[in-house]
Amino acid sequence: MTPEAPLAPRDREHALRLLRAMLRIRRFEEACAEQYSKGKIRGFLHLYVGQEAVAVGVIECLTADDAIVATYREHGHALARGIDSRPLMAEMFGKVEGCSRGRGGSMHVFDAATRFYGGNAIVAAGLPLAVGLALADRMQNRDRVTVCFFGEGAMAEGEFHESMNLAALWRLPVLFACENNLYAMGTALARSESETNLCVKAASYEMPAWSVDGMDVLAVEDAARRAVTAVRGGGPLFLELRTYRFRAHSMFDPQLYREKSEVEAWKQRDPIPTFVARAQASGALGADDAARIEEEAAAEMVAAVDFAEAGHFEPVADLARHVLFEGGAQ
Amino acid sequence: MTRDALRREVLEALAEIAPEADPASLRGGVPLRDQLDLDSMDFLNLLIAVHQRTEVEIPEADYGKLASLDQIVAYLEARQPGGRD
Amino acid sequence: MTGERIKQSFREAFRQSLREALVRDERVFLMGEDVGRYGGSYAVSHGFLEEFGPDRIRDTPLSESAFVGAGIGAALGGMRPIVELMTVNFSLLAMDQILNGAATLSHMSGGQFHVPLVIRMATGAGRQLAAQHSHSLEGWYAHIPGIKVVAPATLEDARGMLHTALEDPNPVLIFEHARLYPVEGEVAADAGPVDLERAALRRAGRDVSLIAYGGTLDRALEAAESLAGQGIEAEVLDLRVLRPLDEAAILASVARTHRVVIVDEGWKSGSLSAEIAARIAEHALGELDAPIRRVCSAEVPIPYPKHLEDAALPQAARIAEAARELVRGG
Amino acid sequence: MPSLGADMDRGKILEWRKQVGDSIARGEIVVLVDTDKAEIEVESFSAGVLEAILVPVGETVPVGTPIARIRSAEAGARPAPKPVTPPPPAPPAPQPAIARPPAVTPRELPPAPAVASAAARPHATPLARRVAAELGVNLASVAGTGADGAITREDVERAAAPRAAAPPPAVAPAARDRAAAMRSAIATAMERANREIPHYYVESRVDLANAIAWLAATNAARPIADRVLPAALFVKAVALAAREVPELNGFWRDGGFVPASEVHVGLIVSLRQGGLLAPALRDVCEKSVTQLMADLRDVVARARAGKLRSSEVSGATISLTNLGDQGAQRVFGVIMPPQVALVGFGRVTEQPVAAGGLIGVRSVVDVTLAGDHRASDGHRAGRFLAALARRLAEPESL
Repeated sequence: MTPEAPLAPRDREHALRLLRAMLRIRRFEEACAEQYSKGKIRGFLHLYVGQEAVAVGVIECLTADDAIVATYREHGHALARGIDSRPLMAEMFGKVEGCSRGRGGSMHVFDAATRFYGGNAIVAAGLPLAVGLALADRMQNRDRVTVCFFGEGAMAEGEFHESMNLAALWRLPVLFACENNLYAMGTALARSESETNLCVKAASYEMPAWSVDGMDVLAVEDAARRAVTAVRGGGPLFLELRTYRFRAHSMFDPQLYREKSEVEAWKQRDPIPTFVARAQASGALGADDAARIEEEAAAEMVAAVDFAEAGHFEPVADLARHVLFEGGAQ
Repeated sequence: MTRDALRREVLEALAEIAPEADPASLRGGVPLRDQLDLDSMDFLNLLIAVHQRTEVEIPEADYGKLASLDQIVAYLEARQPGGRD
Repeated sequence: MTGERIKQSFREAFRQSLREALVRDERVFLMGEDVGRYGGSYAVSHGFLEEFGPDRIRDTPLSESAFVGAGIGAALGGMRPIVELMTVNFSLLAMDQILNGAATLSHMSGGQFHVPLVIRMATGAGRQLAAQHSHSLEGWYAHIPGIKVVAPATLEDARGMLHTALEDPNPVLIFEHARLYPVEGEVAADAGPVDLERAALRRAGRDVSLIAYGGTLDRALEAAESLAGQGIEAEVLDLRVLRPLDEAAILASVARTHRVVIVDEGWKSGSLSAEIAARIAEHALGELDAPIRRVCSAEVPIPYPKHLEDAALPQAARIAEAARELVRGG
Repeated sequence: MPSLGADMDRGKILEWRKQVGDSIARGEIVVLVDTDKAEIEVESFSAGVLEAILVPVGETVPVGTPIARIRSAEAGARPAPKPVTPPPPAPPAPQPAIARPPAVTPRELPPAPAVASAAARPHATPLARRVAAELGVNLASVAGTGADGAITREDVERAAAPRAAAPPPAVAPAARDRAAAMRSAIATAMERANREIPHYYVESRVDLANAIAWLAATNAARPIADRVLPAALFVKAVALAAREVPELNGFWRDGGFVPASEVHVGLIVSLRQGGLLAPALRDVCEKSVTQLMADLRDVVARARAGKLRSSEVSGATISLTNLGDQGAQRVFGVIMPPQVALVGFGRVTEQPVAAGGLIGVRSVVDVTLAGDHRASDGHRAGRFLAALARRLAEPESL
């Protein structure tokens, strides 16, 4: 279902908040690319450039008490959820000041304070976790929502079908947010799924499903607000967010699986400049707002890199800490 | 049991504890521990064996009266049903 | 302790401990295939659906990965789930959730999250269920840092381990040997929680140590009896806890008898018995008056016909023979 | 040369997309690089003018090597970074190994020449090696009867007993061999003990009034087979005292004292045919006096009947000899290696004792401690005897 008239920001404060959130993600991811090429960030790195509108639009509709389960491409969700860019960058550098003490790295960002239950390097492995969190809320009569972000590639995993069925069978408050960026690593959707209309898949579990333009942050927010409202205290809902990643699947794959022209075409619908144009047209943003926020975001990420650079490596003596729970009574 | 039967029982018990003891050469009136290599453990085991064979109760206080073979036999005889003492 | 003792089967003992757990703490709930309406494939949760209702006795679809993942999520969400995986054979479908989820979350999140989850599963062979239903994989799980693994082999442990496991802030796996369910014995009427750290000496003996756990304890005791008839006094040590191993008890036993036979229903290569033998060789070499012997399952898929299955499994006769060889220097 | 992948450590320049003097915008592709896995377009993270190309096409350089120089534009779109206090010098972050290790594929080494023949290193169990060292037995001369023909401890002990020269007393031949074997095994130990262990002796007179009274009362209420001898009290008291003075409870091995975690008391038992045996009562602290008495009677009976298992004759962490039975007033024993202490009990006698200014007659026993001066000293021995006396003064607590 697509909204009739193109949406506009409610007010200036709303426009500034959405723009700042998307720009911070974009600059953070570009800083990561730069630090990766300098060898400061190692291992795997999956960047969110191009899909910012999805994380920002959906997370804008959550309360502080809701929960998020994400994937290995979770920097954007972490920043949108409120995790500070300095411990997040320190985590990329593997420093003990990182949000997971430097142990998780890019694919395993965790934050208990904001109920951010992590990245996950196993495709679809987060779905059962989200189902469980929602089950706990249902059994303890808490009006909380658990949002589970995953790529369309996860839909080929058994855990996707098992989780969707379980959530629908037990009417659990889970929002399944599928970021359909058309490519599961190097495999186009049409070459991995017999049914490429993802909402039809959800329907087979008697689960309401909507498809949304994932490049339009206002459209995402509008759909997400209605979805979260339906899920809170109710049953699960499936949201397909059609989006596109401008950079490689992970650092520097040669991207032979897609044409340059396709990338350029999608770049014309870059969620940030398109939003700025619309916000300026509606009068919510002034001419120099974008440039100012751009500067603030860039400066924030320089500080984040400095913080990570100044961080320390965890002492080897702590290697075995937290294998088991160290706290007191729980 | 007659005196001879009692004497035989005691000697058999002694043979278990001290196989090298030659009953013929044992002198009845001399304390056993002066004739044989018996420590307190052996002596206790001897009294236990005697008690089991003759069912005569031997309180610890009476140990002193049982140093020689004759004394043991006399002690047992006195405590036979219908015996003296 | 009233000191009164009752006659009880392992099935009844497990049922009683489960029922007491559900009564004691309303956060506790049971989830698994056929645990509700059917009363449990081994009838351990018979009658629970009527007593506790469908919310706390949850039949699940055949989705091991999803409902084990959901168990992890619910534990994170404040519940104390008991997930029943019908048998260790089906746990293979949930291995990723157990290893990459439950076991790793605390360490990888820098200690922010811990998973107070209990997973129960039947294990072992001996009932002619053939290869796919007769595995003994405790050793695989005992290999994983971040979880505890226990194997009740006596009625006291069948009554008491679950209670302690539920109070543990870390994931605990309880392996119930399938052959034990119908076995009856005497146990204190008010048997309560037991420790999950120490091994237990089940039989004293001077000449050789038989180390066993779970379904092999009765075999070891049987072997010890037949050895006694031949003037060989065998000590029998019940491991009880497979991770962390009670190394001190193992080494003390070897120091007493200087000869050891380790009994393990797993396959010999890379088994738990291999780990125990390595620790003895590392820390008690000077105490060994004979080589370490292991009696395990033959390295074959467990065959269906009884005579072949019996030949494959570690039996009392083979244990006694190994012990006699060590003592007599045959 | 940027790091372009998790497993990349060098890159080859394939094509420069920009020439010296060209202006470059952020994110613009500057050069095409081959990373052994793929050809990757490399973007520039800074805007400016390409000043110099440092690595020509076709050349391969390790990751981190500068390949070009860009003069950043003055009025660059990027804001001049706010004056940030220079971050404290970061600890030397582990630099990715720039120099590539020479690619050496391990060759298969020829099998080492056959190890010296078995004779050089006899096939013995670790425990047998240890006991052989203790008893000074040369393993090469011992025949193994253990699993796979290994030499076991029993083989070593048997080997430690050269045939007794003296004509054996009239005892059954099998028993004669075993007795002779054990007697000379202990003889060797005694020689070694005197040669190596610097003995010191400390002695004290211990009041047994309470102990004797307690024994009388206890035994009066018991059938003869369950009665307790003073020796059982002595064993328990020695164990409890030994636990209080750890320097006396353990072994002297490889030039150092090895404390024992439990207390196993070795009993010096005289054999009917002469000679000694020292079976060990295990975990004495955990056993009741009644249990100890039963163990005592069992061990002594089996020792004298030649039915002791070899496993019972070792493992003692401290030893006790009760020669008072034989009338000796005081005992100065020889420590059984590798132990480090021997407690000797003399005869229980009634002696005049002054207490509180009054003379009284009380049952007493002279107790001596023989200690290994390498592991402990007179001060520790004194504390041990004091603890022993305290224990025997409260028999009900034993």
